[in-house]
Formats: sequence, C-alpha cells, structure tokens
Amino acid sequence: MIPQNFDYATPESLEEAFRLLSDPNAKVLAGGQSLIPMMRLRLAAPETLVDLRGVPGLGGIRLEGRTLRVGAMVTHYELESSPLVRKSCPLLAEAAANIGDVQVRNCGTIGGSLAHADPAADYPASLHALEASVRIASPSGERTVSIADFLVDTFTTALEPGELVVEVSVPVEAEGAGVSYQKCVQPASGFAIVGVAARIVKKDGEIAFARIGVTGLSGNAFRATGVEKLLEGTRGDASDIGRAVAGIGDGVDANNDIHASAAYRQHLARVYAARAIVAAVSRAK
Amino acid sequence: MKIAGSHTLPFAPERAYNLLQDPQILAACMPGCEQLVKIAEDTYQMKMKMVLAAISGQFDGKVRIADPNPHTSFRLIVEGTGKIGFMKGDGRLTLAPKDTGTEVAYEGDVQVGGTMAAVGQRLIDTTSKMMIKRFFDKLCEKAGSA
Amino acid sequence: MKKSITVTLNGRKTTHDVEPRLLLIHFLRETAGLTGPHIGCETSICGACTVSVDGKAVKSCTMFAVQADGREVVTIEGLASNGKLHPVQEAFWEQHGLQCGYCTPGMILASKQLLERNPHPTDAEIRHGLEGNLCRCTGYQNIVNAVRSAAGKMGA
Amino acid sequence: MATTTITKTGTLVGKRLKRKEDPRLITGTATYTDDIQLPGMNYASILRSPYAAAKIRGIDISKALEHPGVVAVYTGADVKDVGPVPCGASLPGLRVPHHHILAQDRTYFVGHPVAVVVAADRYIARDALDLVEVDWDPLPAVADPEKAIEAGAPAVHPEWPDNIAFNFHQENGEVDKVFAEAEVVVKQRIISQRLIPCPMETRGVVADYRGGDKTLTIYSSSQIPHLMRNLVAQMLGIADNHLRVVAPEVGGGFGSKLNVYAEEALMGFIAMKTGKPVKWIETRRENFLTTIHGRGHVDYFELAAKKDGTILAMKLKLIQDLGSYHQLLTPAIPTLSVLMMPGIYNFKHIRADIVGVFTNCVPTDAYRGAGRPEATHGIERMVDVLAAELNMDPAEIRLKNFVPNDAFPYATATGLTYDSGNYAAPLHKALEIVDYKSLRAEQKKARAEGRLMGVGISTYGEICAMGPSPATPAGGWESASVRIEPSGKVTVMTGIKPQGQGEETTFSQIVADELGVEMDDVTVLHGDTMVVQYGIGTFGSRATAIGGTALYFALQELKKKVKKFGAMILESDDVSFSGGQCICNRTGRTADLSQIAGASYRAMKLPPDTDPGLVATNFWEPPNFTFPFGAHICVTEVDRDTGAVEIKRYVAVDDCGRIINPMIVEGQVQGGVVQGLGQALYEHGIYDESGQLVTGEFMDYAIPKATMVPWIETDHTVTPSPVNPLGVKGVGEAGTIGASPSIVNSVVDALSPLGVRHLDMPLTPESLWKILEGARA
Repeated sequence: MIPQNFDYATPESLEEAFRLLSDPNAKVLAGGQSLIPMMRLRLAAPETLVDLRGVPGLGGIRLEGRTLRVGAMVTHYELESSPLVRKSCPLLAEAAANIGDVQVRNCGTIGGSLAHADPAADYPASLHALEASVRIASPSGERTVSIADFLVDTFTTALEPGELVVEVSVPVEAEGAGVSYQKCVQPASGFAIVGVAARIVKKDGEIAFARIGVTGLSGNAFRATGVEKLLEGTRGDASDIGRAVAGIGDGVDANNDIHASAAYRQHLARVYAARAIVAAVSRAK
Repeated sequence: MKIAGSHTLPFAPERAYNLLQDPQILAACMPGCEQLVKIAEDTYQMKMKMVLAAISGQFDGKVRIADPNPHTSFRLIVEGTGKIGFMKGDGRLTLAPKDTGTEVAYEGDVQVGGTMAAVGQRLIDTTSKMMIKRFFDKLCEKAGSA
Repeated sequence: MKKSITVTLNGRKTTHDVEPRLLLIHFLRETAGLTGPHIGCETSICGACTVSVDGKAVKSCTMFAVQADGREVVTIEGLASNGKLHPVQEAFWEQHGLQCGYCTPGMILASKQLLERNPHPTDAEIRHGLEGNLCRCTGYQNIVNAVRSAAGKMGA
Repeated sequence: MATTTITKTGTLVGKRLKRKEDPRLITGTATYTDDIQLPGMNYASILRSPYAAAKIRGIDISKALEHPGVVAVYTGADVKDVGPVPCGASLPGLRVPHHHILAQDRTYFVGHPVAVVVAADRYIARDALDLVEVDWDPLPAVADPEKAIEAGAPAVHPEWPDNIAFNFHQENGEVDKVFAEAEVVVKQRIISQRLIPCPMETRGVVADYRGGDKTLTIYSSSQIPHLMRNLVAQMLGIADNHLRVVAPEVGGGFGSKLNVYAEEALMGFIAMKTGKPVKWIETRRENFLTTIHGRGHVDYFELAAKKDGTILAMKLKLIQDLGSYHQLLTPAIPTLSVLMMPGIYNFKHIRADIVGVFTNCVPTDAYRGAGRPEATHGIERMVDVLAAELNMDPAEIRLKNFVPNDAFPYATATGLTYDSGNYAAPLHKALEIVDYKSLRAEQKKARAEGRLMGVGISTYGEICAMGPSPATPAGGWESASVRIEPSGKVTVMTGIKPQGQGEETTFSQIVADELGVEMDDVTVLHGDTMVVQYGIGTFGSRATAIGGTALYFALQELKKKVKKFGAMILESDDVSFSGGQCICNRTGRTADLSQIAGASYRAMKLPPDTDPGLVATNFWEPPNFTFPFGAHICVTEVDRDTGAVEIKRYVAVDDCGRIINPMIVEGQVQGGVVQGLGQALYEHGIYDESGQLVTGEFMDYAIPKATMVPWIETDHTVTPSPVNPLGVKGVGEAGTIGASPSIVNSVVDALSPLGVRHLDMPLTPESLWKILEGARA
C-alpha cells in the first residue's frame, strides 16, 4: 500500500521546525510507527512531513534534581534500556518495554506516542501514575502541562496547531518504592486491551503512597484516584487490594469492540489493577 | 457494531428535541460538518471533513431524521462516503427529563467500511463515542449561547 | 520534489534521487535491487521487511527511504561475508528454522538484533524478541531452536 | 537432535538432513513473484467494492485515464467475455454463479474487483485508483449462513432467493433404527469458524505477452501451475500450449493458492491488451478480503451409543458458509468433511446432510486440512461429549471404539477404504509420554485447590494423498521425470509445487538412495509448465505420497536403462547397479554413472532395444488415498480471573507412515499444530451483519506469534501405507487436524466441574470468562 505524495523536510532547529509546521497540512514525523501505517492506508495524507530527527535538544535523557527529563524524540528502546531510567524511574522503562515489538520500539518515540494519543497506548497508564508533565513549545514560547491535562480524549491532546511536545518529565522514584505495569495484550495488534500501572511506597508496613494509572479501558487514560485513596493506609494485603480495585471503572464509559466488551474490559481493569498493585507492593521495601 | 451511551443536556426535553432536529444546530455541532443542505423533508445532504489525530478524510453523505416521536424519541441516520471508506450510523435517540435537563440516550449501529475498517476495530467504538461527545458538548455550547 | 539520498547499503555507499514517499522497502527492493527483505503487510505487524538501520532492526515498510539518508542499512544480502554464512543464517539452516522462507530474512535480522542485545537469551526471551515477526509455517519452535543454537555459536 | 550432512549414499531416506532449499532462502536470493522485474513492466492496482452488496450505477474512469503515467483502466464491460473464474467441483444440482473477473453491474462481497488501473509503477497506479469514481447503490447483505437460509433474507444472487447452492445427502446403514433403539444419544451444535489462511507471501501475478509468437507467460504464486495453465487458457480463450505458467518461490499457500483467481486472467488480459508485461501484487488487506477463507461450518451432530460407550451411529446436518460464489473447490470441501466424519471409529450407521449456503462473503475453500479438520473436530468433540455423558475416561472410550488392527483394509460407512492403521499405538505412546495416570492425579489435586486444569485428547484420522483420479476433479495422479545428465548429475522434474514442504530435499534423498549419487548431484525442478511435464500440484498432503511415488517408479525405469548401458560398457551380461556404479559381477569391473551417462548420450553404440539418453518419466495413478492418524494430548489451565487459556503441555504422536526426513516431518507437525492452535484459541474471520470483514488486517486477526505458542513435543509411530512402495502417507495437514480438538477438549475438561460440555472456537478469554462469571452467579 502506497502513501500519497508529500514534501519531506528535516529542520535543523526548532525555529525551522515551527516555520514548517505553520502550514496546517504539515505533520510531524517523530518515529512514524503510527503515522506511516496510516499514510500507507491513505487515512493520513499530510502534504509535508517534518522529520524532527535533526532538531537538536529533542533527544536525550537527563536527571535534574529529583526530576528525570526525557526528550520527545527518545525512542522506546532507549527508555527501556537506559540504566538511568531503569534505576531512577523503573516504571517508565517497564512501560516502554511493553510497547509493540522490538522494531517498533527501535523507532517509535515517547513524544510521537503522546502526541498521537492512541487510547490503548502503553505510556499513559504509567505517566498518569507518575503524574508526569509534558513540556510543549511553540513559536510564541513554552508551556508545561500535566499529563492529565495533556491527554484530552481519544486521539485528542492539548496541543494547539503549531505546537510541539519537546520533553516529558517524571519524578525520580522514591527510595524503596515498588512499581509495576500490567497489561492485557490484544493478541493481534499488541495494543493494550487494558493496562494498569501502579506505584506504591510503604511505610511501617502500610501503604503510605499509591498512584494508579489506567489505559485502554476507555477513550482516554486516567489516574484512578479512588483506588489510590482506598489503598493508602492499608497493609496492602489481598483483601485490601480487592476492595480498592472494585470501583476502578466506576463512572468510566468503557470501550467495547470485537476484542473485548465493555463489561469484560471493566473486569480486566480490576484484575490487572490488582496484579499491578500486588506486584508493586511486593517490590516495595 | 452496536453502540450505546447517554448525555445530559441542560434543557427541557421539548427544547432538546427541537435543537436536535434543527439543521442549523446539527450543521454547527456535527464534528467536521462543512455543509448541510436540505434535499427532502427530514433529509439533508452533508459534506464533512473528519480530522482525528493523523487520520483525515473528506466525506459526502446524508443525514436523515426518521420515526419522529415528538419530544421523546427519533431515529437519526448519518451516512458518509469518501476515498477512505464509508460510515453509517443508525440510531435511536430517546429523551427523558432528568432534573431540570434532559437525558438523551442513544442506541444504534455504526458501520464502517473501506480502508477505514482496516486500521483496527478497536478504534471504531472509542472514536464514535468521542465524536458523539463532541457533538453534545458543542450542542450545549451553541444552544447555551443562543 | 525528489530528494537525493545517500545510504550505505551492506557496506557500500549509494546515492539516489527518490520521491519522499518511497518506502524504504521499495527503495531496497526496486531501486537498489535487494529483494531479500519482503513485504507481508501494511500495518507494521508482520516484520518480513525487517532490516537493520544504524544497527537497529526496523520494519523497512514503516520507514521512508529519505529517513535512511546518511545511515547504514544492512539487509539479509549483507550478512554472509566472503561466502561464509552468518551464524544466525547457519543456525536457521541447521535447525530447520524455515519452511517457505518468506519471513526468514526478516526473522534472521530480528534474531541478530536479539542476540546482539542479549547474547544468552532464555527461550522466553527469544520468543519475546521475535514478537514483531510473524511466521505461518514453522510454529516458531525451530526458530527458537535456531536462535538458541546461534547464541551458542556466537558465544563460542 | 543435530542435523547431519551425510555424503555417503544408500541410506539417506529416513535421515535428518538439512534442506537443499535453504541456502537461497536464508541469503535472500530466492525469487518470489514480486521479485520478478521485466523490461517495460507496468503495474496494476485493483479497485474493490467497499460494500458487501451493491449495484454499480456507473463508473467514471476519465480522470484516472488522464493521470500522468496511467496506461489503461479497465472495468467489467471490458472483460465481460473473459472467464468466468472456474469452479472445478461438481455436485448434483449445484448452482454455479457466473463469476466475472471484474464485477459487471453488481458486487456481492467486500473486495469484489470492480476496475483495474494499469500504470508505469505501483505508486502511480495507486494514485490513479483514487481517481476512479463509482456510483454505488448499496443493497442489503447477509453474512451469516444460518440467517441466509431464513425466509426473507437478502438474496446474494437474485436468481436464487433461497441462497442455497446445493443440498447433499449421504447415508449408510439403518440410522433411524439404530438411533431409535440406542441406549444413549448425545447431540451438539459445533461451529468451525471461518479462518483466514494468511500465508506470509500474499498472492501475486506477473503476466508477459509476446505478440510475435502469441505466447503468454504468467508468473503466479501458485500451488497448481499446470491446472492454472489449463484453466487460465480457457478463461482467456487461448491455447494451453500458448500459455506458460511459472510458479516461482512460493511463500506459503496452505490451500489458499490451490486456486485460480480472477487476477491471473485479468493480468493475462492486460498483458495481451497493452503488449507490455504487467505485475499485480496483492496487498495484505486484499489478501484478507479476497483470497479464499477456510472452514465456515455450523454442524449439528448426533451420536448414538450403548451405555458401555460403544458408538453405533452418527447423524450430521452441516451448514456450509460458501461465500458469494464458488472458487475452484468451494462446494467440494464440506463433502470431504462428510467422508471423514466417522473418524477412526468402528461404526457403520451414518447420515449426513449438507446445505451449501451463499453469503455475501469471500468464498471458503481449501485451507490446511480442507474439510477434515471440521470433521475431526466434530467427531473428536462428540466422543468427549459422549464420554462425559457416560462418565467415562476419554482415552478409554476411544480405545474401545477404534477400528481394530485386524480390520484393515477397512471399509468405512462413508465408502472409503482405510489403508492401514494401528490406532491404539500412538494413543498409548502419547499417554505414556504425558504419564496419563499421574496427570489425572495432578488434575484431581489441582481441582481440589480450585484450579481449572484440563487434559484433552484427540485421536485423529485423516485422508491424504489426494487422490485417486476418480475422486478428484482434475486428475489425482502425479508425474515425475528423471534425467541423468551427460555428467552423471541428476535432474528431476516433478509435477508437484512445494511451498515450504521441502521436497527438493526429500526427493533428492530418494534419488540419492536409488541411484547412489550425492544429494548435491540432484537438482529438483518444479513449478514451470514449460520445464516440467504435466502435473497436478501440491495440496491434500499428496506431494510425497503420489509425487514421490511417481519419482520412485521413474527411478526404477531409469535404473533398468542404466544397467543396460552399464552392461554394454562393461561388456558383461551379469551387471548390478549400486552405489552409483554398475559392477560386473564376474570381473568386479565398474563403470560409474558419468561414464554410463556419457556413453548413453554419445550413443556411439547402443544396447539392443535401447534409445539414447537416460531419461524416464512416470505418471502414477494411486490406487487409493492414504490415511494417516495420530494422538494429540494437550494439558491446559484456565485463569479463573481472566479466562485466559495456558497450554501447559502439548504432545503430538503422529503416524504418517514411513518417514523420509524426520526433521521435515517434525517441522510440518509443529507448524500444523500451531495453525490448529490458532483456530482453537485466536483466529476468527468475522463478518458483521452488513458483510464487512471486521478482522481484515493483522491488527484485528491474530495469527499466533512466537509468544503465543507452547513447546510442542513430537513423536511418531510408523505404520507404512500399503498404497505406495515408499510406504509414506503424508503429514502436511496432520498437525492442524489433530490440534484443535485436543485443545478444545482440554479446556472443556478444565471447565467440566462447572458443568461445561462444549465450547465453540476460538476459546477467547472473554468467552471463557463469561462462563466463569455465569458459574459464580
């Protein structure tokens, strides 16, 4: 299958990229792993592709105090294999390792994935649990939004025309925290039917801090604050977890497709939440 | 595939019912609708441009309102065809008073054919629902300001 | 409209003018005459088109040729050197890791990547590392055997 | 189990030898259809119906024609006299729709070809496709075969409003009487869902016409080049000796390339019209939509038995989803199911009724197993249903009902003669491998712990070596020609057409053993109608059993000739031939094959009544099918939380007769089992009510990935077939046939404490979760 023709540009600075992207029919090529298949099917037909791989400042992973800053063009493979990420934010490395397959992870980027906002993408569960923030740049300046504000709906983000994701920031994981990302894989596409990320910090045998993110259940990933509240202050044993996850999908309009009905997805969200929490609790020191 | 859901509108059922059948409101609120021209009683010709992240497509189609049951229910049939395939939504909308507003429940079928159907069935439900939500959000916005 | 690109193909630099939309797989197969990598789907699932770009396994049907400008691309044709098969090729042959052979060039490139990153994989790690490559003939068992055997050869 | 490279000859059959095919495949130097580039070649793209049923009010091709680089655009009107797409099956009263190669005024499935754009390259062709405008009038469609035969259903073909293509009845014995008097009767509706074959290489056609000598060459990824030549020549109205069909390297077929499709004739038509070569390569999307699907059964089974478990009789009503028209063998496939419905059990009363139903879907046809997996799944499930009813062990009930060893050749209730069998042997072996007693004890313990562990057995029998000519539409024989070249090297031309089964290797093993040459001295040619004498092709696990036998007989003929020349050279009338040389039994003098071959072609002197050269050809007509069998045991555990099935263990003990290369046989079994597993757990070609294929890409249709399949333990018993001198039976489809019932039986067993007696495939986690939820409620 063959894409429509387009112009291809490789800007060497952000300014140049912005200028190219001021054309409403231009589209960013970050890793291309979602965009190119869409273009091959002609569901996407941008007139200009702006390949960001030559733009300085969009790559690299660096530690700044208690914050890990990940450039938008960092690939999933770089994240899963980076010793720095594995040590300081293991949940992000785990999420990256769960995406697609090796070839996709070699090319796909975190910025591209976020801007695409696929409702079943893997990152959002972890990024919600991490309360990540997304730095956005435009010709008029920069702004930083929380992941919750960034992901608006299915395929819909807070990005305005002409804006670019330049960086994702996550906190360095607390000492002794336990984390886990558990995913029910759709066997054909490898996307998540549901995926749940958990971060747990224990203190004196009790859960002092819990963060839970959910992807795939509905049109937009979310943070399950209700579950977090019910977990905090418990010892995190099976019955605590069971009680906490029971309402994870309350009020959520669950997706329904040939791969899983809404009711089954709701059930899987509970099961995988419990699995993620159990794993995180067991890893927490 | 079957699709169902509901939205609450801050208007009484009478007003909600009339708004939902008002071609100007429909034209303004249906996502991507660029033109809506009446071609017969209860039938309109529509041009729309759908943009969804990377996906975009032009559609020519029709909107038809059928089986009207004033202020309580009607059937809405939306169909469009374009180079990337076709879509057809056929659903019944049922209106019921809820507090001071109206709960609009919809239930129906969405069919997608052509290349669009190739990208993944997993996206049809969630994008349909998002489009419907956008429609109702816009409706509240438009009617609220009207 | 066309762009000039220079790609190091199996060790040799080559320059061509290409349409930006030319997929890397079509560039390799039709412009450069390297028909080893195959096309098996258009949704980036099957992996038959897998080649190595700057040392990373990629699906060449999900990359434009212009993106390979200035990079090193290795295809199945570039694995054997001086008539000697690469250990992964050898192992696929010895372990009957192929039947119709259509997925094989991509499977071998993915296996090579896997062993470069993890020289002593467990069976589960091998299977996980080959998730991006479909095979309809072998049931994968002899592919797993081949990768395990290649690991032994390369470690030895 | 390392492979060995044996250079000494005489004992190669039976050895684990590396394949001769592989060097080209592992180095990327093989030539598949899309690798063929011809000077001046154009590229074709096909516009297809997005609707399952629609009238075509008009097609406007003017804009496409104006597009730079476009050579031609053709629509139905241009090709109305080409074709139709052939159906080779004949059944009494069969309704055969006239299937044009491009739709005329109506389309009847999503993917139906409507127009074709020919352009300088594939990018331009695709661009121009968007410029063809079709004025569609969508019509109601029906996709479910049971709904299609309800009153008032939309008619797939207006001329046949009942949507019934045929009814077929087969009966033996006193079915009603036996059922009326039976102590036990069990009934079950069993679905064998639509599957999509998905070879990794899609179909593709290159056509090249030389006007000067009026000769057309078609390159097509095909399992049956010769049959394709005959049929496409008819479709195009040209002589068969003006058409050369070449099947180059074929990247998997599984039955989906045992066919002649519209595109072969269409590309031939274009090449002849334009005078330029043309290529069309199927996209994966097109492959899902337009290449044949498999299975598509709804079966209503009834089994009558005695209380002690003795099976007495069977009834079957089979509703076959045919799709919208007939491909080459579409209507014949369910009749194969009926032939094999008794399985390997000893009972004589049987009745089957097939209703062949048109639906607005792509046709079903032969997919790995073709009718036998459906039959085996049915009987093997029914035996378990009966065992559950009688509270018997599934191994015990099988052992009780097997056709006994002294009954062969065994005449079945459906008119077949099973060649040879020892049905208990593989079952005993498999039971031993898994340690069945301990396994059941472990299961008891697991159940006590609340775990859902299951053990499933299937003891399948299948019909292979398709087949004797009276039973096949186009001849069931196979051909081989062997030529010893002047150098003493050997060239084999075989009528089969492998797609990964490795006959270049196994046939070389046979040749090397018979002629005493090295494997490397043998070249096996296939797939080119200009090179190879007429042949039938590769399907129905026939290549070795029939093609290999033809080769064997050709070799015997050739050896006689070799001996005559050897005797002449050695000037002796007492000569034997072995180890690649003729030996004078009196003097011990020898003449090797190159000397003999050289002499045979130089022909300075000829032995009495002997022509020059060393060539022998054999067309072998098999006297019967062959009937492999085996026992598969699958151990599963179902996750109570999610319904997911984990295969803990899979053991396959197959008996495919004599084995020529165990490595290749194991590979066939492993791959076959995984395709059966795909059906059992993952795969389902789903059409929605409007006839849209909703599993129309790898994004939605899950063929097994490496992470989704278990380790498969294989073993064999060997019961040679008396049908051919090699004693071989066939193994290409065995794994697939044996696998699905063993897996489903295992999961049903796992859930049996919840009262589950049957589950339909695929056993998706959600479908099992619903059952678990129901049990909790």
